[in-house]
Amino acid sequence: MTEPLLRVRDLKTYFVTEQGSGTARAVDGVSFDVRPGETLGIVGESGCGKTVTSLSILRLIPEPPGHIRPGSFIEFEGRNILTLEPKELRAVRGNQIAMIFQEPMTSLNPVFTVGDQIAEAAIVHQHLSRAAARRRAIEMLQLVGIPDPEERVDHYPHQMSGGMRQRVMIAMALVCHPKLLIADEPTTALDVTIQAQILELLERLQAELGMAVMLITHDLGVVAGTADRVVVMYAGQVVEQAPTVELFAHPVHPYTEGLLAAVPRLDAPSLSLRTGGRGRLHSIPGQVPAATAWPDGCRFHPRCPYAWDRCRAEEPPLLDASQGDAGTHTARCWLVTEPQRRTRRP
Amino acid sequence: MNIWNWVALGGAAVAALLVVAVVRRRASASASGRRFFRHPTAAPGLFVLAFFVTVAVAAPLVAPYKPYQQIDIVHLQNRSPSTRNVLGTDPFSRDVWSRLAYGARISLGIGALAMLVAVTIGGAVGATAGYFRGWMDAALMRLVDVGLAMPRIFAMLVVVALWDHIAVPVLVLLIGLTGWFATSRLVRAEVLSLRERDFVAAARALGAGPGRVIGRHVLPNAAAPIIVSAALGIGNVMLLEAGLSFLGMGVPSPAPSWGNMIADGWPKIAVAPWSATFPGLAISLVVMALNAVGDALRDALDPRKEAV
Amino acid sequence: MIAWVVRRVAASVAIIWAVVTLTFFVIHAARGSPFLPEQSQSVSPETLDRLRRQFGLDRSLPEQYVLYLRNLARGELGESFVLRRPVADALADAMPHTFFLALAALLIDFTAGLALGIYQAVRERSVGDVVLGNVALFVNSMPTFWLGLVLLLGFAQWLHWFPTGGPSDPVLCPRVDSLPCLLDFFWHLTLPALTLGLVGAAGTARFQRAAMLEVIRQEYVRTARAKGLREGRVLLVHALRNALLPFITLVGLAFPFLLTGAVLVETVYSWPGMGLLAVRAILQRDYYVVTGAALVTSAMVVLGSLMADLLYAVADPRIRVRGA
Amino acid sequence: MIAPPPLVAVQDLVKHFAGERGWFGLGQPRAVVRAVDGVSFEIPPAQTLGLVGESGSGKTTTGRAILRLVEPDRGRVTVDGLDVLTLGPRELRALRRRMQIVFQDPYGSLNPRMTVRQMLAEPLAIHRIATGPDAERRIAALLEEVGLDPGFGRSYPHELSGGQRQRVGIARALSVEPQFLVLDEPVSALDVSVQAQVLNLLAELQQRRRLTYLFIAHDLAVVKHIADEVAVMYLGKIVERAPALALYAAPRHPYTTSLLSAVPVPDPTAQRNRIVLSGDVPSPMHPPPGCPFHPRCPHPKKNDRCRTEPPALRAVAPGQLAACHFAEEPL
Repeated sequence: MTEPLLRVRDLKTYFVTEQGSGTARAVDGVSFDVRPGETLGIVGESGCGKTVTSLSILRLIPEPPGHIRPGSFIEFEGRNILTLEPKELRAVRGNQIAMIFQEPMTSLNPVFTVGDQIAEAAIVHQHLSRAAARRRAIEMLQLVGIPDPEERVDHYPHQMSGGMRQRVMIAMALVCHPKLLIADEPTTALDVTIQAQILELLERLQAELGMAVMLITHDLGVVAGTADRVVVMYAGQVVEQAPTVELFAHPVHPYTEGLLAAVPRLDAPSLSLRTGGRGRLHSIPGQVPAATAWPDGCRFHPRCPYAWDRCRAEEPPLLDASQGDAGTHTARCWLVTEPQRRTRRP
Repeated sequence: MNIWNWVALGGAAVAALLVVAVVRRRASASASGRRFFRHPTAAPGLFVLAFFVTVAVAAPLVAPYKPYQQIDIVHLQNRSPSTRNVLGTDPFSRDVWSRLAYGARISLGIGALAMLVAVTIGGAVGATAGYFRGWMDAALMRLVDVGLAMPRIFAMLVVVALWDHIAVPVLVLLIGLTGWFATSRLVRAEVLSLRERDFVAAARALGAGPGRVIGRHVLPNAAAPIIVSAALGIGNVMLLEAGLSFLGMGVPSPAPSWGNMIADGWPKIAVAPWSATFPGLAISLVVMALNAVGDALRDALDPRKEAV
Repeated sequence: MIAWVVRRVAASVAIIWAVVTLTFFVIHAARGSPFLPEQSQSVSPETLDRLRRQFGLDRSLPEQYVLYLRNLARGELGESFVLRRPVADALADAMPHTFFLALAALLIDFTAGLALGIYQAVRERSVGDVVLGNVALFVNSMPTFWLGLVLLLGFAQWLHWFPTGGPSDPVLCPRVDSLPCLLDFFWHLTLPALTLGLVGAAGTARFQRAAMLEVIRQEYVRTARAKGLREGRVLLVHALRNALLPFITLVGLAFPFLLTGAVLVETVYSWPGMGLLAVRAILQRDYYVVTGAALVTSAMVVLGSLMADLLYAVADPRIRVRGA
Repeated sequence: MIAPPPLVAVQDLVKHFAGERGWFGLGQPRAVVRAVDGVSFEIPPAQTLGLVGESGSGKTTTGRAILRLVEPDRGRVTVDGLDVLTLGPRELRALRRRMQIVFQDPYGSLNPRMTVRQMLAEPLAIHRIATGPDAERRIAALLEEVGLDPGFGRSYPHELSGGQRQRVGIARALSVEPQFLVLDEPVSALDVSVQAQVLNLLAELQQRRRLTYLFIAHDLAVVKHIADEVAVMYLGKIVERAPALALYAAPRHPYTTSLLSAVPVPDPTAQRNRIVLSGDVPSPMHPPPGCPFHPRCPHPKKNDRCRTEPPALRAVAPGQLAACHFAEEPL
């Protein structure tokens, strides 16, 4: 097994809410690895902490109100990012780890040309001259499939469509050939046909540049088509982690199971909801609790169809549920130790 | 100043403290109320306002003299502050503190009432223009452009010239009538964005007429910026009134407005600086308090912070 | 873009015309007339009639208005009754004074205001921010003329560092025609400019702090940090460029503010500018000086907002480059 | 069997938005956005038409124009036999009892300054349906019907979760007991687990109250589960309309085919033959001549005719209409 590129251990990022009415434990003890060249999917619904996790990796959490708790550990190529000096941290940001965001419109600076914004990282990290950086920006625009790059390089973000802007974001992120690209919901704001373009572009660039990708999304379909491994998050924690095929075939955690069943699918025969009870979509009852008040015990137990006393009292650790190599499939659920209880479905 | 004046003054301070305490207790029940008091200047600002309002209301109790009373025109001009005249006397041998207390009635009253006029007109015009758009919007906004094109004090000076001696209610009305332009722009912008919101579409879809849509759905949501601008606007009106009175074209003498007092004290500022400085300090304090409260209100009523 | 400018200029002219018309009728409707006996006791009724005829005041108001507009079209602003000279000349004498006063005040206002606002935003919630914030709040709440009085009292009457008023020393420097006299002029300018500038700077600082804080929270600032830029570059290049856009609007609004302030500050410091001229003219019902002053002030205000709009269009690529 | 007459019929609906106007807002508009450009469909009682399209396709404007929340420029809309577009204000308000709308953003569609109870009481008051204790009973019943505890009546929107807000939005639409509901992306802003809850609720309500739905969505997978018939919009025009089963089994328009293939399938082992369309959706201000889809069309037979001659929406199979010159030879 190769040495991981990024190791996140027991990451805790808390936010102090208004007038000390509580601490939001947005990310609460998250651990996972990203290996060189792989695509890791991080899946979860809004409020599960997936975006805070990704921002924590580059220490982009606004402080205050947020802070990364001592004891957290984010190791990139053997160095703990959380203890780096500002100068060392800057040498990692945008250079070795790059990031793209959900809203390409608001993530691009409206008063600079896209060329200037792409070139900037190359000037800062690789000390290119302005002219060389501009040539580099044009190359990058070409690489991400923007037509007429020579002309587009002098355009402003507002002159481009949503899909184009996301391509610019990608060009900006990849200008220094980072080893890890963190993509936070890169296609959520885009239409389906544009989403397909961007996903294909990311796939091609990953193959060409050999970087690792951390893809954060709420869309299980996107993960299924792109990720090698998947981490499922719920209530600030990792609840399940497995290779993609394995996870979709044998979900262990009831949350993963419920999520998979709740997605309306194109490839399934129509449930024809309107014929009444027969064709109901599966849904998970209730809603995600607030980050200031996670439930005791297993955080999913109030919504879980299998929950029993132990789930209410005792918080499960990540347990090994692998069928093959040990540690490849883990789940934060007592069902791993008592699988027979899964049958007793209410 | 006798002992009873001091007691009354102490009472005013206590009353103001009580007001702040009660408001704080009430406000802590809501998130926006807590946001209001999180501003470090909100509570002191509120105190200053409550104090001056109390002093204005209780002026006969806290002031040892009548505001026009010339105590001793021969011997008691330009007296420096003493136990008898805490803030000294002015060139006409009137007690500065007494005039300040009575002047609070006029200055604060003009500020509040003129702003009420301005906000009412500005709100109505802005809501009409923003909601109905089209030619009505175009016409009203051109009017506003004209209104904003002349500096307000200059416009006021020209209008005030219509009268020899201007009565205070007329002055209030005039300040209000020349002060609604900016408010109407603000309200219009707010209404324009609100009318595109889905809850307004929902109300229309449910069969609500324009009156109900504006009254129940648009204006309550535009209230926050209106209230904030009103709080800041009272301060502006007070400054304007002071300026006009200073030029001798505002509140007619000898009525004790704070602007008048500065004007009265100005010629003797080298000998008796107190008679012009204390009223100016009072204006600055009250306007500062209004600004502080306005700032805190802006944060407290910000709908963007309501979501979480 | 050119069509837009042409339309804006046309609209501006229309606004100025409206202001002039309003002023014309209001001041004519005002009580009292320019040759009231109590102002000029030596004037006999016959002379009064002659004067009225001479200035066309015996005609009906609409007639006078048409006449005034016709003269205006030829560039004539009429004659001042009180000063007995063309209004244009009187304005031409007063305007440079107001211009230099406003320019100096603007300089103080914008440099100090911007620097403070940016400093406060970058050091949000630090001791410096809180102290400066409260000082700015207080200064911004003072009546301009009262600050003028206080400065006058302190620096001129007690400390004697600065003169107590007027544009120059009437004996040594009746005209600004030598270097010492230029220095004398600046010496006289300092206090009035400081009065106007300080109040303005306090407002600018408060505005700019809010604008900067708003921008710092934007996602593109996070993007800039994610690129590995130094914090200084993030704030002073990525954030500031955007935070200066709303400031441009403030530049446009500065004109009415300065003119308003100037009316009072000029009175306090006996500074012979537009404000002083206008106030005296209104008190004396000097019709054409009042309308002339209204014309000039509204033109300056309208010009200010026009300039701000143009500047905005140049500075903001979203307006400059109309794209997809 | 004779098909029942449609409850909702839309004929040749057109809505163009004027661009910026010159001369202080009084002059002629400069550019025109052809948001809805000749849309026609019918919905039989108690059935659901799914209206699918990407952003800028005009689907939302279509829904709002039918309810006259935006005034359409041309066309004919009948709801239960009443001609909606010719009604005066008073009659229109009366008709509002029969047709309602549920919005996409459950936060933006609720007045932040009103409690849930006030929001539900308002339509009852407008249409004089109920007042006093009677209104309270109705409000409680409505909340229960959409799966909320009546205690939520005292809540303000910001105190509710996304799913709860959307339930309030549905309850508000139901308060006037309409026959026809425009559902404008009702589940797009919701998380997957909550989305399923709301879809189930909508299905139940349709059953119980015999509601007719116009279900507007960009997510073809969601539409598949709730619609009887599906219409696909592109640049203000319907390019394909068919019974749901037929459309998903055998799409005839290349745009529908591409759209279907672009939807990510949550199955890593599934065969992926994604058709990735090149380029962006053209601006509705300057739609391309001929077939609006031709610049992006992946059809191998695309020719000059596609570039010049706009294809008509025509029947290509029983009940299936497509606007493509090559609909007989689908991708």
